[in-house]
Amino acid sequence: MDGIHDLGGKQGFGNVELDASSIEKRHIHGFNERWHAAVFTIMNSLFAHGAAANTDHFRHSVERIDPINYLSDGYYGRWLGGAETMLVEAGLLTQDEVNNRVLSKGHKVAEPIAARPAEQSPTFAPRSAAYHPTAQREPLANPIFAIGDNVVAHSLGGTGHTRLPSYVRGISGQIIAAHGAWVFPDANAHGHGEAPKHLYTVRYQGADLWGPNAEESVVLNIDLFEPYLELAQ
Amino acid sequence: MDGIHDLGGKQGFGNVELDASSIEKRHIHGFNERWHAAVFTIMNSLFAHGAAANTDHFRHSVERIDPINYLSDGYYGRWLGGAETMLVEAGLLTQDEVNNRVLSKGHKVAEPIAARPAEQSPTFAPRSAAYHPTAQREPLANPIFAIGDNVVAHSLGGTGHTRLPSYVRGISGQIIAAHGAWVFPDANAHGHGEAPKHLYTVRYQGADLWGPNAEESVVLNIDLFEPYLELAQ
Amino acid sequence: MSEKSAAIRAEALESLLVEKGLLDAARIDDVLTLYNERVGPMNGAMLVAKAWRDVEFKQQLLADGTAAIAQFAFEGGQVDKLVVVENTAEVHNVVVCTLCSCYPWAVLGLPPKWYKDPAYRSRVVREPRAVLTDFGTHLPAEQEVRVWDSSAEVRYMVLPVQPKGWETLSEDELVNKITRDSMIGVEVLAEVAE
Amino acid sequence: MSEKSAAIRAEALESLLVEKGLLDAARIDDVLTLYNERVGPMNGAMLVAKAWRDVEFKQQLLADGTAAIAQFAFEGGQVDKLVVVENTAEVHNVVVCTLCSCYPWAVLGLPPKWYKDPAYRSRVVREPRAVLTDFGTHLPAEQEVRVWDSSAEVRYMVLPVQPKGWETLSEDELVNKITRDSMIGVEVLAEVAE
Repeated sequence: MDGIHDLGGKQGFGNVELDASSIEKRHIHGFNERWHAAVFTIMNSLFAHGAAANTDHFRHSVERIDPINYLSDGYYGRWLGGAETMLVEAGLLTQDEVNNRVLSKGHKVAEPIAARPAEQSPTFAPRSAAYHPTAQREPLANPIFAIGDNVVAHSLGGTGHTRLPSYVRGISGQIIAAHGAWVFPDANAHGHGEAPKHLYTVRYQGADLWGPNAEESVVLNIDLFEPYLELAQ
Repeated sequence: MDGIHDLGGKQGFGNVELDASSIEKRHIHGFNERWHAAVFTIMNSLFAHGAAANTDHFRHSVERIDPINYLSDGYYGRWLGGAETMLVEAGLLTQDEVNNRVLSKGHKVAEPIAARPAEQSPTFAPRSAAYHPTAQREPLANPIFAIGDNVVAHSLGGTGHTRLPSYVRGISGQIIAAHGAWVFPDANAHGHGEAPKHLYTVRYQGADLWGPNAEESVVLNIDLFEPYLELAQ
Repeated sequence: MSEKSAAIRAEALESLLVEKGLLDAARIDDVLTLYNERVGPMNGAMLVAKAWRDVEFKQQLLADGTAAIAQFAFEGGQVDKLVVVENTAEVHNVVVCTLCSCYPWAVLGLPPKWYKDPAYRSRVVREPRAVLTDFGTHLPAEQEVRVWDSSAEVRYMVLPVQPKGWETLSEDELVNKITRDSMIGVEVLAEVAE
Repeated sequence: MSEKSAAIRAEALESLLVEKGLLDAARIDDVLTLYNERVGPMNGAMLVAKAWRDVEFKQQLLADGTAAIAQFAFEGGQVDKLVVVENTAEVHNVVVCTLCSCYPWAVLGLPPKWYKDPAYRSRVVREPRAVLTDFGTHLPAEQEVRVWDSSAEVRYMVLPVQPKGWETLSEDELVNKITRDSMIGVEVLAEVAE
């Protein structure tokens, strides 16, 4: 979907706010807040209990958050919104249960919650018995493109999950790496199977992406799935 | 700029919320709130006192509002943010004056205000003595394109005001009307003069814009300035 | 920022500007009077009614909307050039401004809230048929939908199809029946069962 | 939603899930321990230090990062395939995920807040040189900037240039000096005057 999450190249978001590690140039790591870890663990439980069928399914739940919340809630707030959506859609919790518990914890009534656009909950096939340590798969076909090919990416349209950001669409780039076949997020997020597709790294020149005012000598590399691509004319 | 205001084709904003006039199918018009009219009048005063040099300059001040505020503040809230920016940038008010007065009116301290990205306030030439009832001007050159031409629009880049939305960029469309020469917003918003350019209506097919899942039999007409366009190959 | 917060903030700015002599508060009343009383969709409805009754005026309105409305000296601004687009059995037109909220104030008054909100502006260029169903408007699949995105200073107004049974109504009677939404293009006028 | 609101909302969801047997609260402590103690940028720093001292390991790391790190059995996930990109005098690499916040957890730990915020994600693909100045990093105009947008399951880590004067340091000493930001690519390591 062409959602608020597709931030690449957008303007008006101000300067980067550095964290202590960046400012003090030393290793500070781990969770800043216990509730961040709680959300992280809740997210793990979504997978354990089948509310999230896979990572692509979960990522799409985050993309579906109301745009204002997406920009306001922070990273773990967005995960929380996605988790609520998946738990309610899976029937493990009702929205009333969540809202009532939130109120009983002293939350303001008027606080906006993650929106849950009505979506037909897809049906996911049981996970394959085969153990897959990664999302890489045996290819179903030979790759169409080769390193050195000039390609252009186009949106597949629709309202679903995709990993093709808008800022590279319609621009000519060059394939610089081929990674074999990988689970295709556009299918996997919606219960249409893993449908493995070849994955390539495509290199774009900054001036092609951003026009005459682009910074000098900048290239952009991005990993794109074969169905997004066609040979440049 | 590729800002949050460039909403055409974005997904995830939910359904349209009808007003009473739409629901009751009768004429209800005018301002819903007195403060909307106050903001409207303040906006007029910006032009009277030179804080807003022209409509394009004012529109850009609204585009520069912080993205969360842009989505949250509503139409007159956005105008208010733009007006504050222009008054402060013109030196007619200081930010402290505005903030202190807001606090004295009982506003919460924590309330976010319209962001004012640092921008060098452009210098605008005094308005032409000639009376121009509209933004149409005598052309400085003959039109490059004609009705029936197939064209593609590309971003001019940069961070300034533009009237080329992202959703039509890189897509082939056909010119269906020519409107003569008009004040060029990309220049006029930034003190670079009126720089009149030819304006065309360009027609796009829905399927070209939105891919295989586009609604059937939809066309999109949009008015685009000549510098955005080149002949389609 | 909530409506309440914005109202307070507007009041703050208003009081500051009045004190500094940059704003005459009486002008706010003038603006209220102008848009509450004289500038509104009744102006566009009058044009539509006239076009339905006077074929010569209709031709002029469609050929050069700016010239056709000059005689009425509408107030309200925002119409440097007016283009009127005609709905027919084959074509349905609908108007938007995706980049801000451009709207033909002089003939339709101030735009409705939904016209300015992200939902309408984002969706109607991509899925106009779906958006129109939010308004209860269902178009036949074979009717072409033409969306007009008002990205420059040209302003668009839709000339709706006159419903069957309205031919005998006077122009004055029509003005109250021709809705704002039908002239934006999100509604198809129909005789309402009474 | 403010941080405070989100914290309350998270607490509500946690208590509900624990009651329903869908969440074991002890697992939250496990997650805290894992990412606060064992998974963090010290893992990536160890790889960089080793690469600087062992040319054969460096070649392996650059040729096939996934295989090169297999021996360390890092925990933390998010690295189906690791690609390590080398900074040189001619090329500076910087990593982002514009669509969400993909990050090589296993070698760098949890991503910093700024990596996940809209400012970094929106800007670094368009004006990486300007963004790097927010970090105090100024690149020579003649050095090519390569931005890597992690849009699939391949994860990227930058192998920074070893500053002059660090050649005599041990791998253990280096681990504390090689910053997280240098492995994301927003910082160029330099000997700090002490």
